[in-house]
Amino acid sequence: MTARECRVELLIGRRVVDASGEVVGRLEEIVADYVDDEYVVREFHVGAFAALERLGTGIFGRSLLRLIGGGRIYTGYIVPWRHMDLSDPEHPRVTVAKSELRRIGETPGPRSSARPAAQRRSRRSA
Amino acid sequence: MKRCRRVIGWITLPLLIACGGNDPSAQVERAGSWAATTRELAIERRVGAIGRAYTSDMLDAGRREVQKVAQSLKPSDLPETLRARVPAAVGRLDSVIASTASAVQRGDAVALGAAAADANALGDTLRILRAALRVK
Amino acid sequence: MKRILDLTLGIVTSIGGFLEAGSIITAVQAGAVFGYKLLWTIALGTLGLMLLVEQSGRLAAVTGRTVGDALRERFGINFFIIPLVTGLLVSFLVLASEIGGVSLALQMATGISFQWWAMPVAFAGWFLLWKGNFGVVEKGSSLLGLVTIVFIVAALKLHPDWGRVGAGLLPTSPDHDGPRYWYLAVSIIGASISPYLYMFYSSGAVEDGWGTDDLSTNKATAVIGMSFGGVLSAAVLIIAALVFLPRGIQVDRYEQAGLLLPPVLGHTGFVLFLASLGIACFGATTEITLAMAYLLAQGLGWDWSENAKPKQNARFSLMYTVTILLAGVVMAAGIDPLKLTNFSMMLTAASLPVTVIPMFVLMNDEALVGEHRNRWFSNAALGVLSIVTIVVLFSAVPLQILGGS
Amino acid sequence: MHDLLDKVVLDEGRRNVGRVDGVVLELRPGAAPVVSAFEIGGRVWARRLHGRIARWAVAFGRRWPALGNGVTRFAMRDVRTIGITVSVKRDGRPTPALAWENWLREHVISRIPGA
Repeated sequence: MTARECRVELLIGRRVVDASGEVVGRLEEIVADYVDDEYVVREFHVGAFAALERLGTGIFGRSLLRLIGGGRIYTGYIVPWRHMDLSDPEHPRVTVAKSELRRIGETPGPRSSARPAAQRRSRRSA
Repeated sequence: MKRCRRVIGWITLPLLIACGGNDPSAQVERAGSWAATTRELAIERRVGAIGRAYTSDMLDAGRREVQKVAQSLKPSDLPETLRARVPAAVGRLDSVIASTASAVQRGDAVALGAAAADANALGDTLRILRAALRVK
Repeated sequence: MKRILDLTLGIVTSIGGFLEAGSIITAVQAGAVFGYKLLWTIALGTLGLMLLVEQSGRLAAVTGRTVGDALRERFGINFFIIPLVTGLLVSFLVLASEIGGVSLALQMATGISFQWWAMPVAFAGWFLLWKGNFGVVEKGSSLLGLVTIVFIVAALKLHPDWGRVGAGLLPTSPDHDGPRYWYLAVSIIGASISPYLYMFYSSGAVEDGWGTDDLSTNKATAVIGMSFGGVLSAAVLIIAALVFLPRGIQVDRYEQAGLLLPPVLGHTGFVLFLASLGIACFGATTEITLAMAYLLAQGLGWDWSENAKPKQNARFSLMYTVTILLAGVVMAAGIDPLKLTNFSMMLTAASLPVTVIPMFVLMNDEALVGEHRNRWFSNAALGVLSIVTIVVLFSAVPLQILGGS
Repeated sequence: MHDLLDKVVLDEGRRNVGRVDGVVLELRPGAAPVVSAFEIGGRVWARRLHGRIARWAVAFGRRWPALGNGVTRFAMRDVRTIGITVSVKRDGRPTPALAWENWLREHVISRIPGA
């Protein structure tokens, strides 16, 4: 492993806490932009399924979460890369308080990861 | 570990108990069904509608099933008045199936006709016995 | 012209695909014990299948992804592993009971026990897959499947009382043998809505290169084809109700079903019953083997086209080779075909939620299917179906215990 | 990342190499993380399920090295397009992902007539 690497597929679904240790939600999506030949991470989307928090990480719990959570219809927070501490991939931490985070759907920006299957967009999200 | 034990329980349970219960009226109903099957086999074989190999196979299978019914019918399960008549009827059915089978081997149309009639009569008796059992 | 050819072949495929050991044998048992009472389960199963086939066909036509692809890509391996494992397990049991169906048809014709026929049948199925391509498998087994029309001829010849047949279409509760009634009801639903059918259908749509202009063919194939299949198994049930019920014959052994047609059509009835059982089950054998190989290959990203030579996709061809021969061994070991068929149909019914509910999410994902996503009607119907499958799931084990034998 | 994870990977000969079983993020101090590569392999997706299954996958790999599906890593630089499938500008055949496809072809499938 060069520099410091971590695995996206093991991050997705992990419970994310903020600076004060309060649960923000589960990491659902990582948005990266294609900038001069590199896919640079712009932000993380943490889905807040309050009701489903207790599903836990057993195979069944995570898969049920993926079935329901996999959709785009969730509420949650947008965490810019600067505020996401991935030093311990098992427990991703947000370096600021939850209240300071922008909620998904608040800003009119393009829907986070809706990517029409067919067309290709100029700013490709990976 | 606890979750695994529960999962294994779920899987083995149905397999173990899939053989089904053996209350007397169901057993007599099965015997009645085989009486009717024997009758149908005799009639269809007589007009050559079904194959010889098929008919004798079915009759052998029928005898095995009827013998299974006979073994599972415990006198204690049967009410007093029927304790003698039910096993007797099942026994007669076994012999009717045997005579049908030999008639098929010999290709004897007349014997097949008689066998069909016997099976039919037995079917009615068993139906009456089953009705009596269900009333109890 | 191509459109009409596609349509007819589609319908023919669904006839061959729909009727198989499960649907025939469960319908015979249902008719023999409960007369027309269980017709509504065939109708429910057929409607459910129509819904799922149409939607999986639309998914394939719009996105070029089969159900297997979409389940993996959309929900990730965490969820996909569940339909994959249950799908393979359940389909394997159904496959063994199909091989059992063919072997028993041969036993009834020749007198040689079905255990001897199991491996030759599995080998013949493998040979057809190894040498043939998708077209041969799909069209061949369905064209031969047309012989199953004998059931409609026989049913009409018996002049059923259409009023009571109609009454049978309404859900009723039984007056006797409650557990057995519901056990057969669940088995019939499992026999009609078999996941391998719409997995096979969506893989076929992708292999035939369907596009959005094939959507009308897809809808017509699903509706006409599946309803035709439904009518066939209803006919089997009606015949059993008119031939077995009055005579008091209950099907305890598979071979008793051989007596279904002779009283109506004499010797030709006997021969045609064996032919239709054998051919329908043989068609299902090849289709299930392929569907299982498709599911695994699509799930793990292997090349999976049946049109390619076996050498081109070694893992895919090895998968279907091992599967079909192993299923042959199971049947050669002499497991009671009737119990296995009933049990595998019950298990199929119990495993439905794992594939039906995700279809709900898939077909409503605008990012995936765009404006071809479900309208309110398909959503409502799929919602009802999902509820039915969940009820079936929870009633499966108790029913197996009570009504199982 | 939903655009990459679990997608089918096609090599330059449009052959199915496998699916994106894992995606690697390279963390750089003080700069935004970069998606550096993705990986294909049974061991990779087994790890996503559960520790125990991952250990079985590793053990399986060790016992049958020929069939053992090692891990194939493609750098993001090699990616040509990301759409319904992910196409890469490299030949997939020599990679571990297709190792046992090739092994089976030589040792098993081509031995059976008519393959």
